[in-house]
Amino acid sequence: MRTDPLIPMVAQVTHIRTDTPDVKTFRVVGPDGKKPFAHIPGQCAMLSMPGVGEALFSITSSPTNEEYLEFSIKKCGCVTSWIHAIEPGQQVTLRGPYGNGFPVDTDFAGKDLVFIAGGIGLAPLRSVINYVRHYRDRYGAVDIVYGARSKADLVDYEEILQEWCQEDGIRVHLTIDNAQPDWDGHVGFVPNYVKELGFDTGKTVVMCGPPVMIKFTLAGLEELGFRRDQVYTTFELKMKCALGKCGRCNIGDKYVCKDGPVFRLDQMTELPDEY
Amino acid sequence: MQMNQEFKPTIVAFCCNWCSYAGADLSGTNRLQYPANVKIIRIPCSCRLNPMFILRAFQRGADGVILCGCHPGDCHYTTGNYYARRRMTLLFSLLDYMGIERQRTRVEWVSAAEGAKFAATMNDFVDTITKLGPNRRLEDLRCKSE
Amino acid sequence: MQERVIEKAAQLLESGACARVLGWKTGEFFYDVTPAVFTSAQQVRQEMVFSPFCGANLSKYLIAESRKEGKVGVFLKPCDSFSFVQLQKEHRILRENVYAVGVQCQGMSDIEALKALGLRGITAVQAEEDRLTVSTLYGEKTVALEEALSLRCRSCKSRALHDCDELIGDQGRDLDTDRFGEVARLEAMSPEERFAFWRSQLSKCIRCNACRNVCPACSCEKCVFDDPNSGVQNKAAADPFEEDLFHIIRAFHVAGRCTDCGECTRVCPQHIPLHLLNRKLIKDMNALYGPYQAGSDFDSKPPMLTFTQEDPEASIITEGRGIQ
Amino acid sequence: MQRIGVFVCWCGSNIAATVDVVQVAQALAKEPGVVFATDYQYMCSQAGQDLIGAAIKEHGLTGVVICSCSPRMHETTFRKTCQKAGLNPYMVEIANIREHCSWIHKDKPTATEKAVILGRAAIAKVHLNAPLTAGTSPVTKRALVIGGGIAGIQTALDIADAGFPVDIVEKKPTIGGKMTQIDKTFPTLDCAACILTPKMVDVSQNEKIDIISYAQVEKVQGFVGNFSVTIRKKARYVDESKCTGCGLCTEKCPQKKVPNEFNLGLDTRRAIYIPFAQAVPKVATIDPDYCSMLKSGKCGVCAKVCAAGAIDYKQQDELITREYGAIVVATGFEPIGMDKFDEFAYAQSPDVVTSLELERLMNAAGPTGGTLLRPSDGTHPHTLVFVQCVGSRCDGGEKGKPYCSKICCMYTAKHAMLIRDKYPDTEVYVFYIDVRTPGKNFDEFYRRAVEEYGVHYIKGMVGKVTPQDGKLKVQASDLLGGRQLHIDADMVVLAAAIEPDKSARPLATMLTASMDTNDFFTEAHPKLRPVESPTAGIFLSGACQGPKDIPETVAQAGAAASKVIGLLSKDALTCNPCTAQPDELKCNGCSSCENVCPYGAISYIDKPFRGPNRTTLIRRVAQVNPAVCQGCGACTVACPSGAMDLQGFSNKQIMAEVDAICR
Amino acid sequence: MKKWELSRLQELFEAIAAQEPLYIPTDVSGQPTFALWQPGMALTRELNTVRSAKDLFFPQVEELVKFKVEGKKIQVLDPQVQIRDQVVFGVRACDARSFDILDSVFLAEPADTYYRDRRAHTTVMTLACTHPEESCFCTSLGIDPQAPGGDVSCWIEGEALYLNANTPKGQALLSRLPLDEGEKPEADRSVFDRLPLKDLDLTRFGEKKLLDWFHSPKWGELSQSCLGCGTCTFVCPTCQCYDIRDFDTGHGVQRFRCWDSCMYSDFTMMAHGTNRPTQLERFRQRFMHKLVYYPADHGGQVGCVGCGRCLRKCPISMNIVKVARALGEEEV
Repeated sequence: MRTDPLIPMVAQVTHIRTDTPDVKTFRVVGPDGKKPFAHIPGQCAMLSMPGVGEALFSITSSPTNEEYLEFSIKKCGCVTSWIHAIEPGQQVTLRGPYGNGFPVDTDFAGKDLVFIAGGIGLAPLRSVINYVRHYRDRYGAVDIVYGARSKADLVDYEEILQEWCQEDGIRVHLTIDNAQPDWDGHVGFVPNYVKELGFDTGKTVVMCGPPVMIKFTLAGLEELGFRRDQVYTTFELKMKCALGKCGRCNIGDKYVCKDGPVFRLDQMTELPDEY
Repeated sequence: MQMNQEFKPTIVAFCCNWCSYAGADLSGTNRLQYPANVKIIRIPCSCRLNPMFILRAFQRGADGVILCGCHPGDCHYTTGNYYARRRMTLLFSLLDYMGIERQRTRVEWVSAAEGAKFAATMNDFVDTITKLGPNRRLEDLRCKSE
Repeated sequence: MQERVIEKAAQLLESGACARVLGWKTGEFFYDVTPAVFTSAQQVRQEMVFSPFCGANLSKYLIAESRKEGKVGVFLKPCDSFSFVQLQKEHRILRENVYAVGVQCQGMSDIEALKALGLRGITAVQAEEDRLTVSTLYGEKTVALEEALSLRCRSCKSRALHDCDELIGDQGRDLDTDRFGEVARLEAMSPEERFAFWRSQLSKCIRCNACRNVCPACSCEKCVFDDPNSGVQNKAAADPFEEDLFHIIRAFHVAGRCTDCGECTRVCPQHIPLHLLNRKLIKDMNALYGPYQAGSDFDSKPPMLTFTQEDPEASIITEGRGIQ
Repeated sequence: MQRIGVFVCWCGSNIAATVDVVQVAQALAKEPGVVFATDYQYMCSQAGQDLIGAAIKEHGLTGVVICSCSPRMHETTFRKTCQKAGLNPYMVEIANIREHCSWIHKDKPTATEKAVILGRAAIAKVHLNAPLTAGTSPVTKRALVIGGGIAGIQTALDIADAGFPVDIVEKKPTIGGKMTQIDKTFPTLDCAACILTPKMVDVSQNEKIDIISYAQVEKVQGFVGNFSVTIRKKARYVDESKCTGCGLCTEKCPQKKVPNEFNLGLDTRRAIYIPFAQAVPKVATIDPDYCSMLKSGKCGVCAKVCAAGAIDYKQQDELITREYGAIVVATGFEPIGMDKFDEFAYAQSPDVVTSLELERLMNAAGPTGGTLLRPSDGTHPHTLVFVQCVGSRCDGGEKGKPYCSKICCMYTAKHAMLIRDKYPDTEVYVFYIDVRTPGKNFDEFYRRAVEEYGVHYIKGMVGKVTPQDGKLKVQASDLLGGRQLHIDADMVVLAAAIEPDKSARPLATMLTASMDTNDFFTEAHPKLRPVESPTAGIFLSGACQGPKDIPETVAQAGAAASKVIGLLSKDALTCNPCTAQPDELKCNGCSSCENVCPYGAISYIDKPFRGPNRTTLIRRVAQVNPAVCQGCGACTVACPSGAMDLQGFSNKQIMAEVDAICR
Repeated sequence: MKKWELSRLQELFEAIAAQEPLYIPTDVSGQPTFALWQPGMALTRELNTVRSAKDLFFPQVEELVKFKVEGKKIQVLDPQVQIRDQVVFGVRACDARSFDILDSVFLAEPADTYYRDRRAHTTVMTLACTHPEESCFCTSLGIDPQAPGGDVSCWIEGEALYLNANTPKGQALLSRLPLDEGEKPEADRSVFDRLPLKDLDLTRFGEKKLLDWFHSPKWGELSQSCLGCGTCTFVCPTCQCYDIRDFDTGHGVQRFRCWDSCMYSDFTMMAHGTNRPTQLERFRQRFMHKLVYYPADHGGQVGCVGCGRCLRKCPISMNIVKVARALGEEEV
């Protein structure tokens, strides 16, 4: 059997959790029933169904999870629609991990962290958040700002309530776009909420969400006095090889799949804004 | 396909719902035999047949493709088969021009009452294709069974 | 001619009659002329060109250009004007936003024709009367203009300009060239020979889509071959079948709409005579359903969108009786 | 990914005898997406349907494949079954393993293999099915009956009786049809006019019925429940509302030499005429081919004598467009022309007549006042020869028709009997191939003709009739006697085959109703839906669907009426959801689809679309009216970009079937 | 240096082909292309092939892996790609340089094994140019068309073919061939000085900031008539973008890669849109990549080898030379 980075392994979906009407979280193990490979928070993997297609997803489980990988996937295209229709026991193919991941053991070490996520943007951050929770003593205070269109669209809501909110030193700030009857939390868009919360400018920000959210949140953070080199984000572009060869995710002299998907925002100012 | 095996062509018959599919039903009701190589796909009208479907069938391993529809003038939708007739005539002519065996494609008008004609047509078509041998000029090697 | 075209373009822009003008722009050499949108008279006078190498059919650009703000001027050669009419017939061009200037044409030259004469390293061409003086890295040579004529212009169907607001040069007439001779020659071959011919030609295809993207009839918002939902999307011919499929379906999709402008063959980097597929369909349609020239008028119904009760049966092909 | 259930029907032994149903179910269970597969003796039975319903619920099925008989048979049944179980009815696909498999193959392994492949194709298709919801369209509560013969009359009366307005379009100046020309009816021998004319009067007096006579259907648009029909009412040059039917004009008109079509040209009428005394509407009509006023502007006698001032030489054809919910075709029949039957000397001798002409010659209102006289010399005929099956049951069908005209045997028996009854001095010979008398009291009637009335029935065909010395030399064979016969007859009566009225073919095209090769309208189902055309909303009444005698015609007319009443009593109809749908993002707006749509279901709108970089592009895109679209799919192939697709038969669905079959 | 009589070229081919499959540029259906040599097959008289020599290592379509899917189970099957030793003759200096550029992409870790194996198994015999086309501009990229490189450099001078091994692989090949010794006479290089594009400078795009080039107003004008076809990409020796697609054969799934073009509208299309929505962005991407991005990442090496194929084949005659000139004007 030829071995090539483009040839995937077979993996199995063992558990499927429905998070929101269009997001499900899939638990994946290797053919031996064990975790397929180790990864760094923020890295991605290529999942595929032969005949349907291959797509890149960020790994949402923490590296500290020794049993399986998790992927939170929003239904939007061909591959994701297929994945949303499968049942536990379904095999898929998997290759990875890809990308640089977050600098959890370097830049983030000892820092106060602010995680800002919108919608499915929580998926790549969940891996870091749980990693940070696991090595709690290595990091300072943690704030999590998370917003979605409605309460039903909050991904990992149970985990947020049951675990994150219960932990000392972690402050969770949830918000939804519009008021609804069974919601007594904050209402409003994430960028405004961030400004309202007004974080200390010594903190390091990790951000992921739709482009509009990133754009306005960044503006808000700069208003608060944050520098771009304090803000990290992760990108999603069309990818085929994830090895920096097929050319799709090329922006400027960078390949998002290999040089990213995590970028510090000051690095991005040198790049064409084709993301 | 092994050499020592008798060649059993794969035939796709597109039948319009109103005449030819009913004709095929009648042929069944009357227990008129024709080879099992013929598989029928029901389409509402002969004018639903996209040339793409014919090429697709050849790609996927069909050795012959036949379109059956209502007789001209009898189309359930009045005019469908007239369009089908033009389309198929031109498509077949183009395929012939490209050197694809012209006998691999056929159009036959079969009414709901012509169960016997349906069976006879299929017998003849299967016979023609069997003599012609496997489709080699419009095949996709990837789709051939190992 | 060149002066009149440039002057007209400049005038259209200067007078404000047009916001932009579609024409051809000089290149690095004399022959690599690029279609371009000019927005100022100054730009026109500096960069615009109208030479025997302005073969590109500009009509397809009007699909997008006629939808932009302001009026667009365009220069159309006779064969381009057929496409212009055909595209209007298909509601693709907003005529009220177009000012069409017909340019009479005596046939366009083609660098490939010069190369076919064995000329290499061609650095300049001087046109005078009916001769071309070709300078190459390896010396100079004079050839008759006719020898440099583009392949498609050798079997030109018509020099009549259709639906133009203004003409530069005289109105031309339909020509009686042997347009279908090559098709007939292929038809006369045995099926095996035809199959070998088309295989040898289509196997050269690299699926660059130049033929499709240049074709005024292939102006779909989304081509079925690019559409992941069509079920036939493909990007490269992974099998000889897919080479055939693309060209058969393309020929079929433009049947009755193809004006025989010959752009497909002109742009094919592999010199596949793609026009022979389209011409076959045109020849058949003419023979079976009566003469029809796409883009020659606004009223006639394309043969694939109409019928008569007396149309011949497909069996004329499948039983080998042939098209009379 | 669908969750598909596969249900393989045995159809008793119809399928199970040739197809290993268990093996089919097992093989299909392995297909992707199949979560349940089973077989059962009769899937269409209540128990079978319950089984399907239970499986849908238990396994959460999103798609169902039934391997059974033709979808033309039970597709609707199974759709309803699934709908009851909460599944969208369009998530069902049928693999036809009976008509297309078990019934045509003998070898069990072969048939089983094919059944599996057909099942796979259905599974592949159902994977791509999408739930469809049928829309509704309103029903115009008015019916149109085309043809005012006994069939049309009966249908109209029955529909009107149920309270729905009806229009009858009749191409002749009067309703009544062929029955008005008939003298007596078999087997009761009662007078045709006596039973028909009261019905005609009923029609004219019924407030719900509007007779549009001397008119023809010109254009039909729309679809079931919503037809729009344009009727050309020909100018009769007489104001119908003013004409009292007094008939004075028809007596005063100087043009007397017009062949009288009512009497089949056996006598003449005037250029202005009322076809017969009991005509409905009883209104005069000017024959423009003969009227000198209309032809040369000279005359005007009728206008002068008309006290009501009803004559209007300037009258124009009138186009009436009306909306209808249902259309009944009752265009009836005509005897075939005799021009191809030279051997019977029809053209040479006036004494060779068709049976319908004989009806007129025996009718009290006919040209001879009911006395049977030879047309040539007005003498009393002594020897009559009846020739049966003239143009009926002709093999090859070049000269005549391949079918049996059904009514000839009985009316010939009637004619023979009446003649022998009235003129016992005559000898009557009937040459026949077979005498066919199925029907209540029919055979008794025929036997009476032979036994009581002494009609000579001879099995055999007449070879030649030669007019000679005022006689008709009839050369015939007696098959049972094995001899040649030579009869000197005074009259020869030809039982001409009947064929559909000539107006039927163009009408069928307008109605998009199908016809058989003989131009009889095709019924939706020969046994189960005999009075409906396959085209929804078009119903068949009388001989336009096939040869019929009067009682059958009346029965069918009533049946058609009841179907129409059933339709018109609905307030809205469910549309076929398998209609074409354009993907606006791919639509070029090129009008190819519109050009090929037979229903005019496609229109275009200019619509704004989001372009790149926050721009807005206005594009012309196609729109399909789902109530008008009938789902033929012509547009889907005409569309070069594949923007137009057909729901229920989408490109991808059909290609999936192709893939599955060719695998 | 080795020598072979030109008149006996077929014999040389025969000798090579007897050992390993040999590819030479020849005319197939009228078009010069690299094809497997068969007895009697002659070298094309054209300067260069329509498609570049990259096909030999990076074919337009290539099967990567097979899958078998049954129920919920997936099996990964070996594509059984057979890569054997082979020789390619007649590669021009420009194409030979393109291999370096392709190597920098495909051999970068993690290496593409399909490409790597083909490279490793191929002995490249280059052929020096003597009769350039007007569209040639390799010299302006520092390529010497008379010193074409590869494993073996070849020259045709007079009636002889001269061969010189540059690598051990090349030496091994030449040692297996019955070649004569000989010294190549000095070639006439004057024609290269007459090349119209000899003064073109494509290497100075590193001088300015990447974003300055990116935001040049020239892009709109340059891209306005681009048809968005893939001709330039597909004939380009250095374009290496690819797509990975699955094909369901009915018996299994073939995963293959095929050339793709950044000029295509669906290149970066995702379910919710594309980051290069118009032809301007796509057009810019292609030329920016060759002139700016690639050099920025590869020590100034330009992603173009000056073969001139795009000049000859673009349907609307837009090409890298015109782009560079236009951007250059901007700079001034």
